[in-house]
Amino acid sequence: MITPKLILIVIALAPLFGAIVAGLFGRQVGRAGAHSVTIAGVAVSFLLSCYALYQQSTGGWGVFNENLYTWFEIGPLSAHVGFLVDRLTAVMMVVVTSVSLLVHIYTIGYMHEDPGYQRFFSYISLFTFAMLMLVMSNNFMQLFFGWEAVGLVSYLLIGFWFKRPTAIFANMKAFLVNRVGDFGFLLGIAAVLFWFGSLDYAVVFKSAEATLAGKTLEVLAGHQWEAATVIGVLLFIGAMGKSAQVPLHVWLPDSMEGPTPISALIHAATMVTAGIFMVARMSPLYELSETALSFVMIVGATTALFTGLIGIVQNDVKRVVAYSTLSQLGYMTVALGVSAYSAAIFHLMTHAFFKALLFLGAGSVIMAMHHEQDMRYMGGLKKYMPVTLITGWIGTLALTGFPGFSGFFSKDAIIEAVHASHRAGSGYAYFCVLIGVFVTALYSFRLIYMTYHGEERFVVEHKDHAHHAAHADDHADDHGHHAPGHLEHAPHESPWVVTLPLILLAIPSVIIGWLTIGPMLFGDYFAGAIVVKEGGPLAELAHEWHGPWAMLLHGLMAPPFWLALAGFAVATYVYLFNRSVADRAATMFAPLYRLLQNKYGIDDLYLAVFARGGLKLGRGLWRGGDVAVIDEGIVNGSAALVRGIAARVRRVQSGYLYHYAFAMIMGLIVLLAGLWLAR
Amino acid sequence: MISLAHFIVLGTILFCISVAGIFINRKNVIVLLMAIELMLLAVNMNFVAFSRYLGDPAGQVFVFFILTVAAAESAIGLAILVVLFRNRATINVAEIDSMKG
Amino acid sequence: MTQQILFYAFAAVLVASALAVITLKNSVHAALSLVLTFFTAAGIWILMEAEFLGLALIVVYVGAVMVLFLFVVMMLDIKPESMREGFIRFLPVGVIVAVVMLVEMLSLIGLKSLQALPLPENPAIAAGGNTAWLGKALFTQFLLPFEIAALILTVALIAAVTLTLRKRSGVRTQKPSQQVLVQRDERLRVVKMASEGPKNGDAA
Amino acid sequence: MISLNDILTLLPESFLTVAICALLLLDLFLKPAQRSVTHYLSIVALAVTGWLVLQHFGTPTAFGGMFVRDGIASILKVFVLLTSALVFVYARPYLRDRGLFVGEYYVLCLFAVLGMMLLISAGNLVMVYLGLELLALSSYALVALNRDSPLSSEAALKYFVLGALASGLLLYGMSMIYGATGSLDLVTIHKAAAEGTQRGLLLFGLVFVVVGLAFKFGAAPFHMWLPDVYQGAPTAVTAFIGSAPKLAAFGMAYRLLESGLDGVGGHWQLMLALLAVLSLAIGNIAAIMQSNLKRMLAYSTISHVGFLFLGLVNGQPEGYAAAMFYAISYALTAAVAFGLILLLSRAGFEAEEIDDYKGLGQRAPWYAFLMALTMFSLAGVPPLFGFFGKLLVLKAVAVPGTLWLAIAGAVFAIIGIYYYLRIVKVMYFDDPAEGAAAIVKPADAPMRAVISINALALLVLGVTWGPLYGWCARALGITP
Amino acid sequence: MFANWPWLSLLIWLPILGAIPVLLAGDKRPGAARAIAFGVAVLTFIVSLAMLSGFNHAVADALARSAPDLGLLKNMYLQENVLWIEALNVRYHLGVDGISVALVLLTTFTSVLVIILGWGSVDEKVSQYMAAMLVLEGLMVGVFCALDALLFYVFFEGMLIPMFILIGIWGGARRVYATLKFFIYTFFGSIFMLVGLLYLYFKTGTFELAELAQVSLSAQEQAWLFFAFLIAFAVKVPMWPVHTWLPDAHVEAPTGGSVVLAAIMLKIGGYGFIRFSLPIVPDASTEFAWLVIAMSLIAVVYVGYVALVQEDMKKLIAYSSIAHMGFVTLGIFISLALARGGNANGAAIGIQGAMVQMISHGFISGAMFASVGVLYDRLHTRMIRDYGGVVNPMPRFATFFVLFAMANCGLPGTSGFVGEFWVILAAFQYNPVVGALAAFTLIIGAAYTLWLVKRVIFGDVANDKVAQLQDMNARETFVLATLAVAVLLFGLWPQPLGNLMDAPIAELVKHIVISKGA
Repeated sequence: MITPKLILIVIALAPLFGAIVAGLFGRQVGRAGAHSVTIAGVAVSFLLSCYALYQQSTGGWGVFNENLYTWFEIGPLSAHVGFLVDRLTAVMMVVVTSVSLLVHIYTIGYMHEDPGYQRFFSYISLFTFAMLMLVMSNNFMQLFFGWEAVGLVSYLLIGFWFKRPTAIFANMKAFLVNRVGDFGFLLGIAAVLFWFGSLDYAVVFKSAEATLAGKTLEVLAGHQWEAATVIGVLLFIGAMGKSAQVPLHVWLPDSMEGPTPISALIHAATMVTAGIFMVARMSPLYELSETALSFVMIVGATTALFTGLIGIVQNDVKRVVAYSTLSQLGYMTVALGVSAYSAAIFHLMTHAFFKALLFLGAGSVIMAMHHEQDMRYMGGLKKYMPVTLITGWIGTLALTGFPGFSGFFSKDAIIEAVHASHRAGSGYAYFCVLIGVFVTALYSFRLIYMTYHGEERFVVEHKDHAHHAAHADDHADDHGHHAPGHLEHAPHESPWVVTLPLILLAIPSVIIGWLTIGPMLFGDYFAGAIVVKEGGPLAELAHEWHGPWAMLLHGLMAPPFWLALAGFAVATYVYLFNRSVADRAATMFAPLYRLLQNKYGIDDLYLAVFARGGLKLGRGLWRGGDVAVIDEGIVNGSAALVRGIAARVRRVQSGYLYHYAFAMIMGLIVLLAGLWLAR
Repeated sequence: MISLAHFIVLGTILFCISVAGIFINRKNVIVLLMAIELMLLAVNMNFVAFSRYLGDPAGQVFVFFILTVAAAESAIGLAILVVLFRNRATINVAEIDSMKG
Repeated sequence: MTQQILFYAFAAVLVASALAVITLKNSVHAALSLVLTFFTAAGIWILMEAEFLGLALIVVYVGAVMVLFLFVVMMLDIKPESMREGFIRFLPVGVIVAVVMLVEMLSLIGLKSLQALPLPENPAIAAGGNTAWLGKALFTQFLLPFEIAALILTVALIAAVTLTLRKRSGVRTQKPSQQVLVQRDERLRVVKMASEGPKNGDAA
Repeated sequence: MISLNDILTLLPESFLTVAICALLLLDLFLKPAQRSVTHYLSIVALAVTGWLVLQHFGTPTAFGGMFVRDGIASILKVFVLLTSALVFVYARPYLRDRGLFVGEYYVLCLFAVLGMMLLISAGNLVMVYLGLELLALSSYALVALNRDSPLSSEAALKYFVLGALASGLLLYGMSMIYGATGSLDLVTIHKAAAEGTQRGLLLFGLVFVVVGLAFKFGAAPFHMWLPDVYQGAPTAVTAFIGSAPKLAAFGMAYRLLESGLDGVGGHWQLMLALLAVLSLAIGNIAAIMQSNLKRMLAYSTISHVGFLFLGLVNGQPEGYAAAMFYAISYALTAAVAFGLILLLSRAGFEAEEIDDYKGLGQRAPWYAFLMALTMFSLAGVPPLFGFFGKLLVLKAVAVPGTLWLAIAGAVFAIIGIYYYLRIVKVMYFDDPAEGAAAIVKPADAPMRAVISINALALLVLGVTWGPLYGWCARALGITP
Repeated sequence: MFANWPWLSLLIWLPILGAIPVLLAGDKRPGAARAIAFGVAVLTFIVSLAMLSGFNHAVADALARSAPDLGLLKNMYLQENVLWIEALNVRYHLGVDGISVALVLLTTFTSVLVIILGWGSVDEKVSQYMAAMLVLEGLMVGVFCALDALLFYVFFEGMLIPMFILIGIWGGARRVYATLKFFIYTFFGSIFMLVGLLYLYFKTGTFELAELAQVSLSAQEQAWLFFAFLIAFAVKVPMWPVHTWLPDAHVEAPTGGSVVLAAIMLKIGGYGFIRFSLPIVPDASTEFAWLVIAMSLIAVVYVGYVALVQEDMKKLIAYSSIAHMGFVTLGIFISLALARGGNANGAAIGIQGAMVQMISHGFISGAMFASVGVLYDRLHTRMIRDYGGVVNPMPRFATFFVLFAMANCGLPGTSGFVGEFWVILAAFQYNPVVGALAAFTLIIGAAYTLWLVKRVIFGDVANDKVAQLQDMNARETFVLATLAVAVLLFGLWPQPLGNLMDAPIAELVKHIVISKGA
C-alpha cells in the first residue's frame, strides 16, 4: 500500500541506507558499490521528493503532519519522530535531494583518486538523510536532531583530509562556531517548551499568538523582555551559526578546506540554508515580534554587504565563492527580516542551484589545476575546459542577477521587499543590499576573468606519470610538493561525471526563477506554511506584480541592474584589461585593503579573545584556582598545617620526665581553674 | 581550737610543696620520688583528718593501705632506678631523653 | 591550748622540713629531711589520736622506705652538683605554680565550712583504742583489700627480684649443683679426626 | 562476715590467684627449655578463669560491697582475659628470641590481669586503688623486664614516676571525696553525691579523680608517658599494656564516675569532653609524624581514648555501652596490631620502624593483608569492627548539646586516617628495601593461626557485631 | 516466581564471594584468576538482567494489585529486610526502584567491561586486581540497593578500601599522593554524613530511609543535616570546589579503576542527593538550592575552562567528568526549586535529565577512559603532545574515539545529549540565565573535547611511535563497541530508562514539595 507516509519514509531513509552500506561495508562493496548504492538511494529520494512536490503543488496530498514514531515519553516530556510536509518542505526536499544527487555524481569524478572514497560517499549520503530529517521534521526536537547531525557531518567532511592541519583546524572551528549558535538555539527551544509546554510545531504555531501575548521574561532584574522576542532572537542565534551570519560567519570560509563537492552541497546549497529554512518555518513565531525581525534583518544586511566585500580581495577560488555564499545568505536573512519569507526561500532555492554550480565549476577548475586553488596561478583556462567555462558564466550571471537568470528574480524580489519594508532599520538594510549588488558583480566577474580569461599564469612541467601516480594517494599534500602554479601536465576538461552535474545545474540556474517566481512569491503557494501578518512587503509588491516579463523589463530600469553592470564593468576593466589598476588600488587604499584581507580582523579577534583568551582563562583558573588555591592552598595547605602543628606537638613530647610531669600538673591546674571559674 | 580546716590546709600546703618540688627538681629522680612521697603524705594527712572528723575508721584504714602500697611502690621504683643506672650510668633526668617526639 | 601549740609547732617543722626536702642540694640531706617530715607528720597524727598510723608511718616509712632511699642514693653514687643545675632557673616557676595551686585549692576546698567543724569525740576510744578500732575494720570490712595488699607486696617482691637479681655473664662462679651432677662421660671426650695431610682436592 | 557466697562470687579471682602462685612455684622447677609449660598453663589459667567468670554463681556484691560482680564486670573481664591470652600467644616467639622467655613475664602479666579484674569489680575506693596499683606495679616491672635495654628502663622509669604521681593525685581526689561524702563505699558515695552535701569539696576531689583516670587511660594532657612506654617496652609487653588495660580503665571509669559520682555528672562530663577533644587532637596530630610503628600506635591509642571518652561524656547507659564496646573493639584490634609486629620481628630485628614494612605486601601478602585490615579497622572504615565502635560513640554524642563533640570526633578521624593509610601505603605501594627479604620467619603455627583468626574477627565482627553490642547494652540495662 | 528470589543479595555477594576463588587462584596463575573473575562478572551481569525481569514482574504485580502508591521510598521492590543489629535497629534492608535498578545494571555492565579491560593491561598481581574489582562491584551494588542508611554508609565507605588499593598498587607514578588524596577527601566528606545520620537516629530511632524521609525537622536541623549530606555527596560527585581529588585519582588510576570511578562511583554522589538530601531535608535543600546550583554552574563553566588547558588526556577527561556531573546536581536541585515553585513538570524533567545524565555519563566517561587506556597500553604516556594523527595507524580506534568524543559533546543521537538537554530545558524554566550558563557547556564542552580529538586523533602522524601503533585487538574492540552500542542505544532510545525511572521520580517530586518543618 503506497501511502504518502510510506513515500516520505522512503525519501528519508533511502540515503541513510546508502550511507550505512557505504560506511560500514565500504570495504565489501568496493568503490563502485559504494557510489552506486548511495547514488541510488539519493536518486530514489530525489524522484520521490519530486513526486511529493508535485502532489503538494497540485494539492493532491494536502499538508502531511503525522508522528511516525514515539521516540520517548518520559514523565511530562514526550518526543516523536514525525514529518510535517507541506509546500515549503517539499521545495526544500527537492532542492536538497537534487543538489545532493548531482553532487554524488560529481564526486565520482572528483574523488576518484582518494583513498577515503567510500567514507566520503557514506558521509554525503548521511548528510542528505540528516538534512531531510531537518526539513521534514514536525517538531523542535527532531529539528534540533537534524540540525546537529548536519553539523556533525559537516565537521567530519571539512576534516575529511584529516592530515591537513588547516582542515582539522577548520572543522573544529566550524563545529565550535556552530555550537555557539546551537547554544542560542537550544535555549530557544527551552523557551518554547517553557511557554508552550510542547515542542510540536502544530501545537506551538496554532497557539503562538494567544500564548505569547503579554508574556514577558525578566532575564536581568528590571528588564522585561517579550516572550516572542526572546524566542525569536534565541532561535535566530542558532540560525546565525548554521547560516553563517555575522558575527558567526567565520567558520564558513575556512570550511573550504573540505573537498569541493561538500562545499557545494553543504556549505552552499543546503546546510547553511537550514537557518533560513528554520526562520521561515517559524514565521508564525517571528511575526509576533518586530524586534526579533529587525534584529534578523540587520544581521542579514550586515552579512550581505560586508562579507561580500571580503570576497573582492580573496585569491583562493573557493574562498571567493564562499564569501559570495555568505553574502547571499545575508540576502536571504534580510528577506526573512522584512517578513518576505517566501522571497528568502525563493532565493534559497535559486541560490542552491547556481551556487552549487559555481562550486562544482570551481571544483572542476581545481581538478584541472591539480588541486591548485589560487587564482593568481590560473587564467586562460577557457580554452582547456569549455563546459566548465560556459556553466561558470551561467552561474555567475545568475549570481550577479543578470536579468532573466534565476538569481535576478530572487535577488530583485528581496531588494524590492526591503525597499518596501517599513521595519526599523530597513533603510540600512536597503543600503546594504543595494551596494551588495555592485560588490557581488565585482568579485564574481573578477573570479571569472582571473580563472578562465587572460593569460595563463601557470607553467606546465612535463614529468613522468609514475611520479604523479605515487602522489595520487595523498594529494592532500600536493601543495607542499610543487611550486605554486607549476603543473605536471596541461589542464584539461573534467570527465563527464563532473561536467554532467554542471550542465544539469546550469539549467535550473537559468530558468527556475522565471518559472516559479509567480506562485512562490506572489501566489498563495506557501499559504499555510508561511505566515505573514497583514501588509507584509511582498503583499505590497504583489500589487505591482505583472508577471516575470514585466519584472524583467522593470529590472532593467532599476538601480540593482545598473549597479551590477557597474560592477561588471569595473571587473572587466581591471581584471581583463588593466590588472595594474588592481595593484594600484590595493596600495592606494592600503588600510582598507588590509582590513578586507584580514576579514575585518574578526578571525584574529576571535582567536585572541575566545581561543587564546579562553586558554589563558582556563590556565588561570586551573593554575590559579584548582592548583594554587584549592590544591596547594586548601588541600595541601591543611595537610601542611596539620604537619606543622604535628611538628610542634612533637616537640612538646620532649622526652624529659619533668616536662611530662609539668604537663600533668598544668592539666590539673587548668581543670581546677575551670572548676574555679565555673563555681 | 583546732578544726578540720587546719589539717586540710596543712595537707594542701604539703601537696603544693610536693608540686613545687616536682617543678624545681628537674634532674634528680630521687628527689622527684621524695616529692611524690610528700604528696602521699598530704593525702594521708587528709584521710586521717577526715577519718578522725567523721569518726569513721575507713579513712585510716585507707592510709594503712596507702602506706603499704607506697612501700611496695618504692621497692619497685628503686629497683627500676637501679636497672636504669646500670644501663645508663646516670639517673639525671635531663640525660634520659632517648625517646621523644 | 596545748594541742594548738603542739599542732602549730609540728606544722611549722613539717612545712620547713618538707621545703628542705625539695630544696636541699644533697640527696642524702633531702632524704634525712624527709625523715624529719615524717616524724612531725606522725606527731600530728598522734595529736589527732591516730596513734597506730602515726607509729606505722614511722616504722614503715622511716624504718623501711627511707632506708631504702638512702641505700639507693648511696649505692648509685650521684654527684650532687650536677643534679642541681637549673635549680634557680626553675625556682620561680615552681613557686608560682605552687602558689597558684595553693590559692586555687584553698578557695575550692571551702575552708569556711571546714573551719566550723571542730574535731568531734573520738569514737576510737569507745572501741578500745585506735588500734583496736582500726584492726576491727581492717579484718572485717576491709578483709578483701587486706588480702590484695598482700598480693601487691608479693608483686613488689617478684618485681624487685626480677629486675635487680642478675647473673653476670662475665663473672666466674662455682655452681655446686651442677658440679655435683656431672657424669663420667662429660669429663673427657675422645675426638676422632682425620690425620693431617694434603687432600686430593687441595692439590688442584 | 565472710560467707560462702563471698567466696563463690570471688571464685574467678581466687582461682587466678591460686593459679598464679602455683605457676610461680612450678616455674622455679622448670628448665628454660620447658618454659612452654608455663606458657600453656598460663593460658589455661586464663581460660579457666574466663569460664568461671561466665558462670552464674555468687551474689552481685561480695565482702560488704567491696566487690561487685555485675554484667559489665563479666564482659570486661572476659575480654581482659581473652586479650591477655591472645597476647600470650603472640608474645612467645618474641620472648624466646630475646631470652625474655621467663616465668616472671607470665606471673607479672597474670598479676596485672588480676589487678584489672579487681579494678573492674571494685565497689570501694580502696578496691579501686589497690586494683589499680596491682596492675600498675606489675606493669612497671614488665616494662623494665628487658633489663639490658636502656630504652626499656628509661620507659619504665618514666612510667613509674608519672604513675606514682598520678596515683598521688588520684588519692588526693579520693581523700577529698571521702571527706565530702564520709565514705569510701561507692554506693554510699553515689547517694551522697546525688544529695549534694559538701558539693564544693566533692567537685574538688572529682578533678583529681578525673586526672588520675585520664592518666590511666592515657588521655591528653596526661598522656605523655604513653608514647615512650609503648616504644621503650619490649613489644611483647607493649602488646599487653596496650590492649587489655584499656578495658580495665573503662571499668575503673565506670565504677568511679557512674557508680560513684553520677550525681555530679555534669561536671565530669564537661571535663571528659575537654580531655576527649584534646586527646583526639594531640593523638591524631602527633601520630602523623611518627616513624616508629609502636610509637605511632601509642599516639593512635591516645586518639582512641579520646573517642572512648566521647562515649563516657554522654553519661547515659547508651554512652557507657558505646564506650565499653569501643574499649573491647580497641583491645582486640590493638592485640592484632602489636601481635603482627611481634610476628614480623625476629632476634635483632624489632620490626617496629614503619620503613621495616616496606613492600610487605609482596614479601608476606597474608600478613600484610591482616595488617591492612587492622589499620583500616583502627581508622574506622566500615565494614570493619573499629568502625562500629566509632559509630556507637559518635551516636552517643550526636545529640543536641554535644553535637560539637561528634563533629570534632569526625574532624579528627579524618586527620587520623592519614597515618593508618600510611602503613597500608608502605606495605603495598612501596617496594621492599634492599636486603629485606622474606622477613617472616617460620613462626609457630599456633600464633599464625590465632593471629589470623583474631584479625579476620575484625572483619567478621564488623558484620556481626550486633550480639556483642547487645550483650554490652543488656549489661547496662538497656532494653532494645 | 523470580520476584521472590533474593536477587539483590545475590548481586551484592556473588562478586564479593567470587573474589575469594580469584584470590585463591593466586598471582602465579593469572590466567585462571582472569577467567574466574570474568566468569563471576558475567554471571553477575546475567543475574542483574534476571533481577531486572524480576523487578519488572514485581512492578507489574504491584500495579495489578493497584497498590503501588505506598509513599516515597516504600515504593521499592525485591525487598529484603532482615534485622541486622537489634540494639540499634539497623536492618539489612535492600530494595530497588527504577532509579536503583538502572544504576545497578550500569554497575554490573561496567564491571564486566572493566574485567575485560584489565585482562591485557594488568599483568602483575592479577588475582589481587581482579579480586579488588569484584569486591568493589559488590559494594557498589550494595550502595544502590541499601534502604537502611547505615547499611548504605557501610557500603559507601567500604568501597574506599578496594579503590584505595586499586589506585595505590596499579596506579601511575604519583599514585600514592592520588590515592591518599582520594581516600581522605572522600572520608572527609562521608564522616559528616555519618554524624548527620546519627543525629537522625537520635530523632527517630531508626536508620530506615523511608522513615527518615517522613520525620519532621526544624529549619535549623535541616540546614545542618543538609550540609552534612552536601559535603559527603559533593565530594563524591564531585562538585566544585571539592573536586580536585578526581583529576589526580583518575590520572593515576589504572584504566579499569578510572572507568569504575567515572562510570559508577561518581554516580553515588548524585544518587545520594536523590535518596538523602531531597527526601530527608527538602526544606533546607530548597533553601540552599541556589548554592548547589551555583556550584554546579561553576562546575560547568569554570571546570570546562580548566579542562580546556589540560595536557594530560586523563586529566582532561576527568575535568570533563566534573563538568558533566555538574549537570546531575544542577538537574536535581533545579527540579527541587521548580517543584517548590509549583512546576511539577519542569521538576520531573530536571530529575529525569539528571538521572539520564548519570547513566549516560557512566557509558561515555567510561568509554573515554577506556579509550585512553587503549592508547596508554601502547605508548605508556597520557600526554596529549605525545600523540597526533592516531587515526592513521588506528582508524578503527579513531572511529570509536570520535564517536565517544561526540557523545561527550552532547551530540544528539548519543546518550550524552538527552540528559544535558533535559537539564537545560528545566534550568531555563528555573531561570533563563541559569539555563544559559548550563547551555554554555555546548560550547566549552565541544571545545575541550574536539580540541583533544584534533590533537590526538587527527593530523599527520606525529612521531615514529605513533606510526607503529597497532590498531585495537578484538578484546579492546569488544569493550569499546559495547560501550558505543550503549551510548547510541540510550541516545536514540532513552525510553527504557524513562520507563524505569518515571514512577519513582514522580513520587519523589510529589514528596519534596511537602514541607516538613517541625
